[in-house]
Amino acid sequence: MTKKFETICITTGPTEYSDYVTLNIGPIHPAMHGTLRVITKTDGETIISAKPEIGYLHRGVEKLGENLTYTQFLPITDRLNYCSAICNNVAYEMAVEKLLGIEAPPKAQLIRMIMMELARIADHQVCVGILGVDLGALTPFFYLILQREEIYEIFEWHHGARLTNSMGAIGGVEADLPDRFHEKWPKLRDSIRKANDETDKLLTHNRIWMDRTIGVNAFCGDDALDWGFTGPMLRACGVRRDLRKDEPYLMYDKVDFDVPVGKHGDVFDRYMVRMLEMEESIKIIDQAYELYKDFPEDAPLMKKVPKIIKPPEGQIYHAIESPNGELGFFIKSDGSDKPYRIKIRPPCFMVYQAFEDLVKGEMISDLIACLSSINVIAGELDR
Amino acid sequence: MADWQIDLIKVVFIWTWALLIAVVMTWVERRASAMMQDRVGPNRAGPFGLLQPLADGIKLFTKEDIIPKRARKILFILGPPLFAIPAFSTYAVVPFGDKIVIGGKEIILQVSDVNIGFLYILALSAIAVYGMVIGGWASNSKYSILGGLRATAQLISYEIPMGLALLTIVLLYGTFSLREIVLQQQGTFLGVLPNWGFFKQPLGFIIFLVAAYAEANRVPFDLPECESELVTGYHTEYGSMRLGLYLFGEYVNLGTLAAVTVSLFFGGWGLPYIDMSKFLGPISYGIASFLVFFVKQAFFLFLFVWVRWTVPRFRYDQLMGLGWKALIPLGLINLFITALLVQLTV
Amino acid sequence: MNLKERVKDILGDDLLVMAEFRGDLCIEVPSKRLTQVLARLKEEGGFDFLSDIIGIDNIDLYVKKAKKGKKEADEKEDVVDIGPPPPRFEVIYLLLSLSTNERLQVKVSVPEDNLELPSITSIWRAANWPEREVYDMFGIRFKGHPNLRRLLMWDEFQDHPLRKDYPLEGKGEERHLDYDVA
Amino acid sequence: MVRRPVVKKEYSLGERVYLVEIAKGLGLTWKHFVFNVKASFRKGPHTVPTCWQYPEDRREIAPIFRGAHMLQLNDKGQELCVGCGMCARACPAKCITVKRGKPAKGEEDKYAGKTMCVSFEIDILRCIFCGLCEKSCPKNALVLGQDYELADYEPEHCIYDKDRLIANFHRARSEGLLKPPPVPIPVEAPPAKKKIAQKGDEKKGSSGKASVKGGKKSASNRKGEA
Repeated sequence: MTKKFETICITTGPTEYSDYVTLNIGPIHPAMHGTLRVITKTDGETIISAKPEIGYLHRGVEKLGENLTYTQFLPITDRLNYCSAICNNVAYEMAVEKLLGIEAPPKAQLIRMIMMELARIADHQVCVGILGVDLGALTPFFYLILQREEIYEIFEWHHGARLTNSMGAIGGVEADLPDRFHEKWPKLRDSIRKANDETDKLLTHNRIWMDRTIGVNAFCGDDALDWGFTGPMLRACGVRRDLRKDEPYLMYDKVDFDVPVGKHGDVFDRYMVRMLEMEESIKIIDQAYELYKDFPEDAPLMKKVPKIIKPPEGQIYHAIESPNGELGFFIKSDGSDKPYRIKIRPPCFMVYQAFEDLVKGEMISDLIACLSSINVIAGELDR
Repeated sequence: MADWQIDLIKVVFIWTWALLIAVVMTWVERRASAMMQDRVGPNRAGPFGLLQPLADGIKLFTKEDIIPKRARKILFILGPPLFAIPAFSTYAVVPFGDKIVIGGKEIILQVSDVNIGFLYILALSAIAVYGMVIGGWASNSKYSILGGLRATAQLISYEIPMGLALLTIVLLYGTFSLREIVLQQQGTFLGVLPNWGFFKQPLGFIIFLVAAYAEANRVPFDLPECESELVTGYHTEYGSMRLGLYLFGEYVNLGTLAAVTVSLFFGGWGLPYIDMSKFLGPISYGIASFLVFFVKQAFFLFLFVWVRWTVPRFRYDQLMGLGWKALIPLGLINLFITALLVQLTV
Repeated sequence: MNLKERVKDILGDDLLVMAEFRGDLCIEVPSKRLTQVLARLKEEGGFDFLSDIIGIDNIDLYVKKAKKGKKEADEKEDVVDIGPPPPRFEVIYLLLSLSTNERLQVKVSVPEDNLELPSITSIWRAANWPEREVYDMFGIRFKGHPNLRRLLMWDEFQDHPLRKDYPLEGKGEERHLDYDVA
Repeated sequence: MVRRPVVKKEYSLGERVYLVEIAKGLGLTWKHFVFNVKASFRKGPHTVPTCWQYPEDRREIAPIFRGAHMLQLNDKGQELCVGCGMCARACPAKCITVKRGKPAKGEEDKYAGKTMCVSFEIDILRCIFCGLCEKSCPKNALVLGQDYELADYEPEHCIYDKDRLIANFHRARSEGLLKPPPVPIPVEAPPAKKKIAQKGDEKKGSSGKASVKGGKKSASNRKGEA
């Protein structure tokens, strides 16, 4: 039990002679999003090995889940991927609904879809913006973040919070689409497209950007599957897999959209996949909004669920396509009002474990680019 | 007035000018970048936030001065001044105006018209690298030393294309003195174009400008301090006014490079097509020529800021590749052609 | 052929229990045959994607059952047999078939006196960190794992926090970093 | 060793020479620069689109925003809270403590219900502003207001007692920032076959009033008032 495993520590003073430099990047470093740490061994600027250390933001979310009721756990899910909290909320709500054997009313499903796609746009905007910042182009970040603010305003008027949304409840959503959405969406759609265009103009065809991203930590599709990649990371590698298409949930089977796919899995493809996905999300919102308009104003938004939720004994796993990939909730219930075990399958956990393979042989600058393009969110990585 | 007194006044003037440019540049950098990024930027200290650099200066001065325990103390202290002083000194050979006649005495608006002004510029820009390397080495931090190493390699590599670009100018005008070069750039050639180095040497200008960006460590060549990779590179461990000197030296450096660019490629103080000395009095002509020079310099200073907030940065190997594989061959070809043309026309 | 029959076909005797809940199929296999079963599911069943590995501590389930049994016994004034305690831990492998989009939960039991399972990192490299996490949180060792260190907790941490007997607010452990402050 | 797909870099001529695309980029930033410089000379506090000059210039906060808590009074000035402690039970952060009591003799008309809360404390430092307390409140007494400036120098000041919560309400009322009354959300009738049926007494709680959030309608009402 008490067997000590090899511990990694920073050694100072005389050490054995080595051709390589150990460079400890993080946990406090401007490019380490949140609190990540990578211990790299470099030969000059080339990376010989890179060992990610995680757990600096470990808050015991799963243990907390075992001690909170089903309703109380909902706000905790906000704190997983804080860039797109709504996706976590909906994923959790849908998992519990599956456990209960119910399904949200169709209008609520459409509202969830619209909000989730907005959250996906916001998440991708942050990811692309940060990728630019880490590669030295600060300006696109601000063009993108301005649009994110507008999206957050819609969130605020829908359920009262901007970042930690806690949207909806188990069984549906609690509010209809706000007036703000009806007013803003046509304008917002154009301004999002404009911001994306500007980012595209500043970056995509710029030779410096192309050199920095094309061919940088390219990854094979079957390797990616072996490592458990999902989401944009996998699609950039050329594998067409999107849970919205493959295992349709909510009403994604009723809308028409493409799944952008890359080719080489390099940073450029990941960037392009994310940029194109934003466009697809806009398309989805438009179609979902059209569907939404068919419902009367007093169409049900909630399924009738008891105030104290006590699902029957059993275990389920439910996954949705979050902006980073497959976000799954495994819930085992013992029939009481608290989940017996909650396991979250965060998308970037699986991607980040392949980090050494992704960056080996590349340079320090590429490590930073790789990290930003994965979009590792410490909150969901460490839980 | 004795000559030395005049010289002293000129030195004080040029120093104040250099400092002022650096101070204002910190403000311009912030405000202009903010405007380019749909932000507002610092606007609380004074009107339009103009006193922001002052506030920054006070902050830097009053901050605790920390020297890391395992740092090489003497070198650590020596680093920032070594970086800032050469930047200031380069101004000595820059002709910032034509001449001014006060009390019958003709004063040349240049601290010293050395006949090897060129070599002086190159030599001093080479010294500036010591400031970075020493600072990076003495900090005893891996990020710092990586920044220092990058700085060395980058500055040494980009001095060559810069030198090559300058050589074409020397070939063209046949002198090492900056004042002579500026004088020769007045007037027009081919009837239409101003007689500027930029029109005679467009390729040389581009090479020089790129090399100047690299020498000044600006985006897209800011690898030595590369915020997202090396924290802040060679001055990671510095704080208080030592850091201030590094930051300040960078802007002084920008001013110098802009001034050199103007003198070599854009006709210095002269206006194209117009000879100001004909219709201006001796004193007002001196002032006007300085203002013309300043406007041109200001444009290049703004260009530094403008480019910085538009492009991403290079990777280390790409930077080296650009320097050695693109700029140096181009510079050599340019030099060869210029030499040929000069030989044929003379 | 539906999923159930296919799984039955592929596994044969290795299939101990098969249960379905809300459309999620869960099978139990003997822990000794785990690697072979998973390899066969990957090769023959088309379950070529490992989604996640989940550890579960079953002790509270048994405690609850025992309490309920005792209550019943008190009411009936009779002995109620609640059976022997189940193996304390179980580990669930979430598999996914990319071609048919079917998911399968493969469960193995791990008794408390033998906290060891074969590592499946040779089948899916994706099992690397999830196995480390299960080790970290439950103390189940994975034989053959290339780098079985703690993942989320620090290396000197003694307990396994997701076990049910670990208190929610911790035991007051602190991480002491031995920084060289010479 | 890591396998890496070979990526062929196919650049067009314009991309190859750097300068064309950089010039395009410079044009774009220049456009923004000119626009914003013009905007910053306009009169008014909020001219450059992104930035709110915070202390003077404030964003419009949604009426359903989840900010600082307040304990509401009804139109007669009676306290609505009956001290039932539902909020304390619903709180995932366990930051609410409520003590229930009976109003003293002669003070009954200060309270809307038969019981009242003797003390009501919210630890704002623990609170995660999820709004579950608000949703669980049967009397709509505890709501989350629009105040978001909650920083303080002393941790003790961050424990809001009953007086402070009522003071919050008074302030919000004087500023016209009260939360709109909850709108019942349309709930779908349960299907005939109900799998989740547990015990009879739990079904009672699940009527439409479970929600507090103002929807579309209430939001527009709020705007009209302001």
